[in-house]
Amino acid sequence: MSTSKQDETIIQVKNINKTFLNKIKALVDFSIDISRGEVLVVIGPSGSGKSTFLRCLNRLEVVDSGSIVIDGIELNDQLENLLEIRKEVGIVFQNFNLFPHLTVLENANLAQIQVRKRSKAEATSVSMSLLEKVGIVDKAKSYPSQLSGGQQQRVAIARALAMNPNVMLFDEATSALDPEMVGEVLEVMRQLAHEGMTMVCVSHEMGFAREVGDRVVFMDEGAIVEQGTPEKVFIQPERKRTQFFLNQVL
Amino acid sequence: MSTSKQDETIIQVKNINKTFLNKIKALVDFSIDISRGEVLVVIGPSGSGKSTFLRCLNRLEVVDSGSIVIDGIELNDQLENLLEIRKEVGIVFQNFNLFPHLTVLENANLAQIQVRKRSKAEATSVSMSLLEKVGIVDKAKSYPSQLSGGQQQRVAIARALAMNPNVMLFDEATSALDPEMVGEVLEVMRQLAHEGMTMVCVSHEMGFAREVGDRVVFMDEGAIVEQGTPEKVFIQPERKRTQFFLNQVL
Amino acid sequence: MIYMDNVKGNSLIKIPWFNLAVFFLITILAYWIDLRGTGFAHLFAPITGVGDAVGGLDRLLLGAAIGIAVVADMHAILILSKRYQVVLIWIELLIIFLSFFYSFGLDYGFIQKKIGFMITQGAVTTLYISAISISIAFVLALIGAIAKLSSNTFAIAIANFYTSFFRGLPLLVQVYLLYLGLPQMGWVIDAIPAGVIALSLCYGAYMTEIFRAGITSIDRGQWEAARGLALNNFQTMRLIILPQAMRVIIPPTGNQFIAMLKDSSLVSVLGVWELMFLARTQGQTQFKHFEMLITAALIYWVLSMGLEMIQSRIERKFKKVH
Amino acid sequence: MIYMDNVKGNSLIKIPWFNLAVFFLITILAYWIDLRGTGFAHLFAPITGVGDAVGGLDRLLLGAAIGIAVVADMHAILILSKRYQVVLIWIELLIIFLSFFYSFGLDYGFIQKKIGFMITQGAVTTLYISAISISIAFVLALIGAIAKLSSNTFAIAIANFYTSFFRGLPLLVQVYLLYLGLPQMGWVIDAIPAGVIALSLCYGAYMTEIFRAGITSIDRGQWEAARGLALNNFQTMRLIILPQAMRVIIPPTGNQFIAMLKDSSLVSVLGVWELMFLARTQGQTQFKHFEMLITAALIYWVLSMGLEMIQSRIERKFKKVH
Amino acid sequence: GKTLERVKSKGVLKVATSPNWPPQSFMNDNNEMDGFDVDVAKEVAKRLGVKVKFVTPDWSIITSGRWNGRWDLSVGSMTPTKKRAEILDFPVIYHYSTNSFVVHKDSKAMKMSDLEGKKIGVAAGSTGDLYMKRNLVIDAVNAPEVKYAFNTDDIKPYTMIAPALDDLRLGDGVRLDAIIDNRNAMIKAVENGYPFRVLDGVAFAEPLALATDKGDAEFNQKLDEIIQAMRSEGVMRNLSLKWYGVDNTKAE
Ligand SMILES: Nc1ncnc2c1ncn2[C@@H]1O[C@H](COP(=O)(O)OP(=O)(O)OP(=O)(O)O)[C@@H](O)[C@H]1O
Ligand SMILES: Nc1ncnc2c1ncn2[C@@H]1O[C@H](COP(=O)(O)OP(=O)(O)OP(=O)(O)O)[C@@H](O)[C@H]1O
Ligand SMILES: [Mg+2]
Ligand SMILES: [Mg+2]
Repeated sequence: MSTSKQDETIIQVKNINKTFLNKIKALVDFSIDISRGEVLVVIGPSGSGKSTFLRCLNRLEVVDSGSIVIDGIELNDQLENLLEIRKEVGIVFQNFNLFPHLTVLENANLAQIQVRKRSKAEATSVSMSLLEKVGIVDKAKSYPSQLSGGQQQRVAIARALAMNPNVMLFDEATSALDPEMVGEVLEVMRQLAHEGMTMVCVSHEMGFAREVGDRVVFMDEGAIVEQGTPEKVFIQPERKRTQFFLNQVL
Repeated sequence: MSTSKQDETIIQVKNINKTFLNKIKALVDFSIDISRGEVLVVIGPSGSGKSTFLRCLNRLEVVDSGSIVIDGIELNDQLENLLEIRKEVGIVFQNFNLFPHLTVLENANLAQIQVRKRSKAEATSVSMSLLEKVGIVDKAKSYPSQLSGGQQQRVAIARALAMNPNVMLFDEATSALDPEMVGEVLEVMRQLAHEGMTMVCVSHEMGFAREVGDRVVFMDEGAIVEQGTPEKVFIQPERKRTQFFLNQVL
Repeated sequence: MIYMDNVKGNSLIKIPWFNLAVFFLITILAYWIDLRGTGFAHLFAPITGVGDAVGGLDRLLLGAAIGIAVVADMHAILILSKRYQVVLIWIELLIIFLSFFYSFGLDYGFIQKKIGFMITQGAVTTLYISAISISIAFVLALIGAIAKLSSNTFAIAIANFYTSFFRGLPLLVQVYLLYLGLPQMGWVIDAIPAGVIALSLCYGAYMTEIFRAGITSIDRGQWEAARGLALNNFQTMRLIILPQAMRVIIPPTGNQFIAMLKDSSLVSVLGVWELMFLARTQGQTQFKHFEMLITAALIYWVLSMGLEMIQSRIERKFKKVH
Repeated sequence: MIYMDNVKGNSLIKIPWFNLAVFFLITILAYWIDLRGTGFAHLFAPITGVGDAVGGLDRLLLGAAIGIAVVADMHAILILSKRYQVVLIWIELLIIFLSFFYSFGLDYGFIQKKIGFMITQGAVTTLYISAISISIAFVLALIGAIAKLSSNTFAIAIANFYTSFFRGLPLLVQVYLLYLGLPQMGWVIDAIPAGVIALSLCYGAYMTEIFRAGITSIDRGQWEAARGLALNNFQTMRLIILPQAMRVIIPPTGNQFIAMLKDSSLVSVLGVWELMFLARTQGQTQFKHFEMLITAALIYWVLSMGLEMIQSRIERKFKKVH
Repeated sequence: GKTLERVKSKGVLKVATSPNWPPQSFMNDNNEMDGFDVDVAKEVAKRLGVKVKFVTPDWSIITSGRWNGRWDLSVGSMTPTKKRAEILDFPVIYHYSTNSFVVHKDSKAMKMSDLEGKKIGVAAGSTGDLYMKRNLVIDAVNAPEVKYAFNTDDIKPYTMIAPALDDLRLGDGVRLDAIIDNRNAMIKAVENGYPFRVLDGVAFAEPLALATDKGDAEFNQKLDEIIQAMRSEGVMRNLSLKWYGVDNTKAE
């Protein structure tokens, strides 16, 4: 992605801190602004706080301090704000969290019908077209336990996208996918980005980061070490830590 | 890995078939011989039967037909054979399956004490040295739910290795790991390979396959499409299907 | 279902010494407890050629006959398909039970005379009191469990008090308190409503704990996924958590329903003519109370088996795939 | 614990109209059920200045006093720390309960005279019969659940029959069958052993279902991981499955224990001097049996609270982190 | 008073009685209430000019008092003691019951004094229980004096008498040597095939009264009149002969 559309800030994160068990500092004074339509890729070593950051963005984790504003709405302890934001923010979890008692299609339909108040037929047509895009339309009637890892991950992606969110949070959204499939998912994501969707992707695959990212953020120990365009971060990293990390990459 | 030690067959798989729900053909007439000390990398699209193949190797799935012999022991419905084989075969699951009620250290110690009959002190020293190697020695007293995805995966690896198996089955063993960490795990695996451990790794990361594999098997729709040294499969693939698959790779 | 190891255990029954061992064990056991005089003697009379006669040989003969029968039976059962195996074993156990029973020498004519009324009046009353009560209890339990798991201190404290109080006091006392206590405040309540209220409150308290266990058994990830999709609390509970929790909730709830069938007999102290009341009154008049008790017991059992069948059907629905 | 949304609901109590609404509601309610003559009137006598006197104004005054008290109380409670909030609410509910109670005009002197014996003889007997029975039931339940979940048809059928039979028949009948039936076969059994055997068998059947639910609640992946590490069936059960299943098993097992305390009173028909037996017999001569029943009820409640405390301790141990 | 007004205005006399205490009151083969008490109640209602309706709450519920108009009268053969009179009113004694010992038919005991030191089953809290504990005071008017026939410390109380009968049925001395209870009930048991023998002689007799909820002197007065009338007209005697074969309406 090259066209950067830095016109309007949609996510504003200011000085957030998150500590687990009073000692594990997962996020330290973390701040970032994300523009509408931007694709942000977050990379960094295991345990550096990437997932925690994503989870804070729709308050699955509560920050200890700092503020988060999404689309002009403050993310605080007011239920209305929270539901409003969550409607617009989709998330794909690192371990998928599919609903095991529902079929693939029901997984994708559920929130559309309940939250977006779509009719069942309408929801099904949205779901089926997304399942088609990620290539598991033939598994629509299967249950999650009958799917392979990659198939589950694709269902999770389709389920989140079916809500037509403005912002998508991907936590290692392609880790269980083969390169072929990654290509197809990438295609979907590119399309979404063109349609103005904002995306925050945690990824370990540098190729992926390079391919889709408008901006790459390198995190370590709960803070941003370096950020910039993929070219800048991958090819001319400024910090020692970044250089060291990237040197390990195959 | 270049030194191929094709001297002795340790795993012999003959014409196994596995069908789910009477219609989904996960494995079709699948045969392969694996030599002692060999590192076999299995690649292929999502849903092609890679995990199913691994799971058949210690009878977590029962084959419909065909035979599997490991280290001279037939894998059949005799309990003694099965326990014998499982002692020698370690597995790292795609979704980790850590024991949530045990700490990281207890996870790694459990089978050593129960199955290998090691003393607690002995088991702990083995576990700690492995946790050290995969870089999570500081999380030894944490519970799985307190770990990041990559940390969990590393615990799963350490837990399996702690049993000193002759054969290790890795199902996407590095999917949740950042490149830096992959590098370290690779280091561990190389060492193990040198010590004569046989490994079967399912992977989506071609870099990984190239780096550690003695042989690469490309699967599609439950059967082997092509196999050979990484060089051969990656650089001069014979089959159209393989070429197509590899073209998608970033 | 226990995740099976896909291993056939060595089928014990094919090993000769196992069969021999079973035979001797059963024979000695049957000899020791001396089954002459029970229904067994009659069952085996055609083979052993003895009735209730006395003599050590008879006793041994009967024992051996039973021993052989058991071993033969095991082999016979294994020929059948799995489904019929279960049915057959059930029937056999029932026969054994009835044979023991036989030795009580009950007055079956008396039972026959009374059973009609016990069903039309007693069992019907029992069933409808139980059904109403368990329905109300179900709702109370749901509210109680959610209150206990909430973060509202008032809700937690009240729910805690509720479960402690209504589980702690004997149901009988609750029935008394309602029946005798409410009129003190100017509300004279009838026997059946008082019984239903007491049963509902008491079982609601027990089932609160069951629901609580069920809800907590659901993985945190399921809550997170539901939240991530902007479902509200009520939707999350109804569509995601409870359907999954049902697997854990149903079996102990079945317990409660079956137990309630029998606990509902406590309202008989208020003079309600339910099953146990009739059993006691009908029997005592003519000193046939053991007969009546057994009759009531069998009716209860039949009702329970009905519930068990319904339960296993519901369970199958909630189990499905995962 | 319900996974909380990390959202503070708008604290209702800070909104004036909510306080007003509560006040009017309580006042009207208190007026309607007319609390004069109950302990409440005495509680509020210093404020309202009336005893049990009659008159519409008194009634309204008492209602309003209670309304104000409730609202004031809610505010007072919120000042405390969470822990004390729960304690305080409990105490208040207890006072309300005792106030209702007061209207029964019980003979407290009589209770005082009898309570010592009821505890030393009655409660002790009840507790030890229950404790022995529940321990045996626990073992039976474990065996039963594993049998039911096994793939052995004999085991399944027998376990099925067991749970159906012993849950289906009323406990009273089981007690009788054992107590009167075993002597028919030459084994005269005492009251307490007969009771303990019946209780164990019956509760074992109920708990079988609870254990079954607990075991099936564990994810298949846990079995697979254990198998992958070459643990055998027994080790898997003991070290992996049961410790996790305990979270689901404990609450309904607590139910059973508490229920058993009271069901153990069925052995009183055999003349065992347990709590309920004493309650019934001590009161009967002087028609003071309501006093005795209440006393027994409170003793049962105290015992239950003890069990609840133990339960919550065990639960905390098994909950730990995940 | 209140009760009488209610009975009059509704035209129904609600009578609480036990369904399992033959031959005083029990449920007959047509599943209707029947027995001595029931006939007395019917006669009382007739003389009040109202219909009769029977309810069957537990003994413990009836004896808790505070009937709250759920029923008007108990015809339940209660022994009126002073303590009990704190809870219920006993307007009039309508018959007497006798208590005797029953033994297994194989027993060697022929008279009461043969039971010295034996194991006796009693209904807990009953007058029989108190008698065995040498603690029986029947402080009602006209109550006959209590004499004790023998001594034993081996008393086994039961919450209901039925299990005691079952225990005795197991054989002489297996679990019990004898039971003390209502003589008529014991005779009935023998008639119903229990392998028992009722010992000759009466341990003690007790007067049995109607019971009403506290506080309606007018109603009590009325009941007294009715029963006295039934006595003098010989109705009571006939009912007693019908159900017991003897006249129980006078103190022996
Ligand atoms: N619930 C929790 N309790 C305690 N510690 C936690 C918890 N969740 C996360 N942590 C810790 O916080 C740190 C950051 O975790 P996080 O999941 O954000 O890492 P990550 O960058 O996503 O890593 P990965 O790439 O391995 O998924 C880790 O050290 C982890 O152990
Ligand atoms: N328990 C099951 N029931 C039904 N179908 C199943 C089951 N397990 C696997 N399958 C199907 O079998 C096929 C092979 O699955 P498998 O898990 O082996 O794929 P995989 O190669 O590991 O894919 P991935 O790379 O996505 O993990 C898939 O189509 C999957 O849907
Ligand atoms: Mg993560
Ligand atoms: Mg897989």
